[in-house]
Amino acid sequence: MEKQKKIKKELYWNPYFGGFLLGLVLILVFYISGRGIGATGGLKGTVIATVDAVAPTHAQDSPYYAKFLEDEKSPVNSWLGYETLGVIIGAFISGAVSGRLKLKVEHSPKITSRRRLIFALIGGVLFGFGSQVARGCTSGAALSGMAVLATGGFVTMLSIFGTGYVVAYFFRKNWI
Amino acid sequence: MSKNYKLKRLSTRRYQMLAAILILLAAGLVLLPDYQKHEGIEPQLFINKAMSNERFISTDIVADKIINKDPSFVLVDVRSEAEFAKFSLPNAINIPLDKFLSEEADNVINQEIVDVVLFSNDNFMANEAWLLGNRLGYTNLYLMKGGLNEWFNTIISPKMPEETMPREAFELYNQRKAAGLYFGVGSIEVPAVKTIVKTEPVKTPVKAPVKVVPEEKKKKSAPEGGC
Amino acid sequence: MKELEKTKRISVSAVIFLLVIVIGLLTFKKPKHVFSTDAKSTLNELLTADPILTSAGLKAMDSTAYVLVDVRSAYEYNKGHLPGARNIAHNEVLIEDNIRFFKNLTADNKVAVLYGENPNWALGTWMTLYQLGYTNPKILAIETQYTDKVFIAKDVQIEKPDLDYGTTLDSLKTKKQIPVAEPVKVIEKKEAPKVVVPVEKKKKSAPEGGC
Amino acid sequence: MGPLIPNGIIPEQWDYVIALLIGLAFGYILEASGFSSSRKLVGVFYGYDFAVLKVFFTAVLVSVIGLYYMDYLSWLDITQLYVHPTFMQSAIIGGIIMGVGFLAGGFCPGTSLTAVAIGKLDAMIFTLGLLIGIFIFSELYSVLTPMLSQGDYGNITLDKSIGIPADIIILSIAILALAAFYFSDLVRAKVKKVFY
Repeated sequence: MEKQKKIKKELYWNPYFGGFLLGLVLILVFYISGRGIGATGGLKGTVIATVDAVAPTHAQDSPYYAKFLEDEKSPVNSWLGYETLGVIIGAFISGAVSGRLKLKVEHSPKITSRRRLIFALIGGVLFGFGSQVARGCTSGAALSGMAVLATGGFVTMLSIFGTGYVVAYFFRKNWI
Repeated sequence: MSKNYKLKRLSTRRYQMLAAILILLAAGLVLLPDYQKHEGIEPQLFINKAMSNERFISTDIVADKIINKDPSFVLVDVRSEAEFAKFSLPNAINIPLDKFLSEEADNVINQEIVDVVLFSNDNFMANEAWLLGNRLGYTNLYLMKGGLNEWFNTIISPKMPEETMPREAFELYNQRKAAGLYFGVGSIEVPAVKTIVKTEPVKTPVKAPVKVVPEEKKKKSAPEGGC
Repeated sequence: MKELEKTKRISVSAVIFLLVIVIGLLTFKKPKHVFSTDAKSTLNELLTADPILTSAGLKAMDSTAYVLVDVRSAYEYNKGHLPGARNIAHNEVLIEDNIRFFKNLTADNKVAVLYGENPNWALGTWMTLYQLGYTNPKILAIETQYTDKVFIAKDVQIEKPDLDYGTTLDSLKTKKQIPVAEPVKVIEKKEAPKVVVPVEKKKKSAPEGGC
Repeated sequence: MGPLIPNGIIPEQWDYVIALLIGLAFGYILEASGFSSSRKLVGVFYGYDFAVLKVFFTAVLVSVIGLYYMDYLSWLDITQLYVHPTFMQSAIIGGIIMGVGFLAGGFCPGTSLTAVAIGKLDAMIFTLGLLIGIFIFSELYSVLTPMLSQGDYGNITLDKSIGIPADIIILSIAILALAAFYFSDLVRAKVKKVFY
């Protein structure tokens, strides 16, 4: 009995329940702030702040950084910056509650940790680049966009998942 | 084994119910009778606002604010550009009535930082602009009472009070005289007038007000978002 | 790792979600009066089709083609009003009878000629009516007053500058080259100095609470 | 009435507090739904786990239905909400790049942050990659600008761009999503189980 309880604690939520709550959070954020959620925005702020700290002249010259550095405020000190911080804290709480806090590299038994990490880096670079090209990631463009029926959200979502299914074959060794 | 099977049946039934709820809600949106929505405030509120006297600011107060360089307000001339070029109040900006609801004008009118005082020759055009703005729910619009006609009657060439009038009338008159002096039509000494005429460019009003920077605008519209 | 297969929580929350929406719909009342015309097209109407009707224009109209509407309060109306005018106070426009009245006027293609203390007040009513979708009201360009127990209605010109401001200001400035004895300390001396009024002004005092 | 902060019902100073709380809820839900595991996320492409599909579409449906009901009940003015701008070319190209990145890295930005929070090393590397990707983009910005600004449709919504009323679009999304849920369960039953 004791063991059963422990297993239950470690279980993930029913996906429909998770989706339902996520939908409520989206409604709430639109109702209160009139905008969607995002994840790359906070990271972009971090990049810009770092570039500004390391090479201020370069940051001022580049039209892209200058666009965000116009305000007096630090780019990290933004709505999305705080939201990103919240995401990390929230996930940590959830992980702590369910006992999932553990330093590890998760990978298929068929590949090494090293390979997993290299592919994670490549994937990260691609995803970061792509999210800027599309002006939003899965949460910012696809999820929040679709919640208000934005055409761009649907296009981005279809594009991400369509490509995913096309290239899934080539990456099968990494995952199955 | 059979218990497990039962559980599975139950859970399938539950999912069917949930799917039904979802479809029901989505179909509800389609089936709900449409009703027209409108921008801005409700008719009853609009009627109440159109009745109130709170929109008026007297020419004396406007003159006082201009002289003291009060940063909390901006004068908006809603007359045509030609009329504006001929004469306007110092530091007034020109938003002709036909451009009153345009994008550029929105920066000035639809904000919550400074009061916007509208004026035209009399009150009619400015009132049209005021009513339209209030219809859209803009909160800090005001009218200069009597418009430029009243401005000339009171500030530029105030009427001398009669001797029998109370002391206050004379004080007001003096105040108006002093204000008129500021606006370049002073009266006591010639040299003083000359210098004031030189320094106070009434004829060529500053088109861009120093006080309102559109960038400062507290945007009411949807915020920037995205990832 | 497995996920929870049980559906209790999602069922409960889905039912709550459904209930909230159903209760919301049940308690929802449609707004009774809705502005059917948006601000932009109202502005367009103001600019293109002048809503102003002068009293000369009114005389030229067939007397069956319009109905005079007094938008002042019933109290003011009872003291005096234009002959044949019907009283619909500005704040009573949304009353059912009045809405029906305007609807019928629109159906009969008659013009509701609004007047009040001055055109500014009539404009408020005009705006309300026009935005509610009644496209036929006009504003009569008159000022009404009740002085010495007499109801007076006089024509006004709207948005007409009293003076040519630019030139007036110039002439004022030049005229002041001639030193005028203009005592500032009027109160002390109690003199009655002459004021130089360069142009004879049409007397047009703004009525209290008026424009 | 709503949205509350743009309409000044809640003072703007609260915006950041709200952001933190929303982020907290967002992170908690993502983690609790299992999005901190890359193998669970990628399962949707190999048919052994459809949690992503289910969570994603349930969230979209609940929020879109909720928002439109709130708009109908005048609790919220849907025209005031921020609509993600549509740039057709950049959305498609960016989506393709992200799709490849998703399969290679196994995360998307939001989920990688939740995984970082519970100590997944691969997620940390992925997030580092994200930062590098954004940095590369920023450096190449002036070169990419002409391509990015093509196909600008503005902040357009689907009902306007294809000319079907929003409620019918929502109903069809709901039916499509339910069908997808049903078939995903069928597929999952057929595909070889993967334990992770």
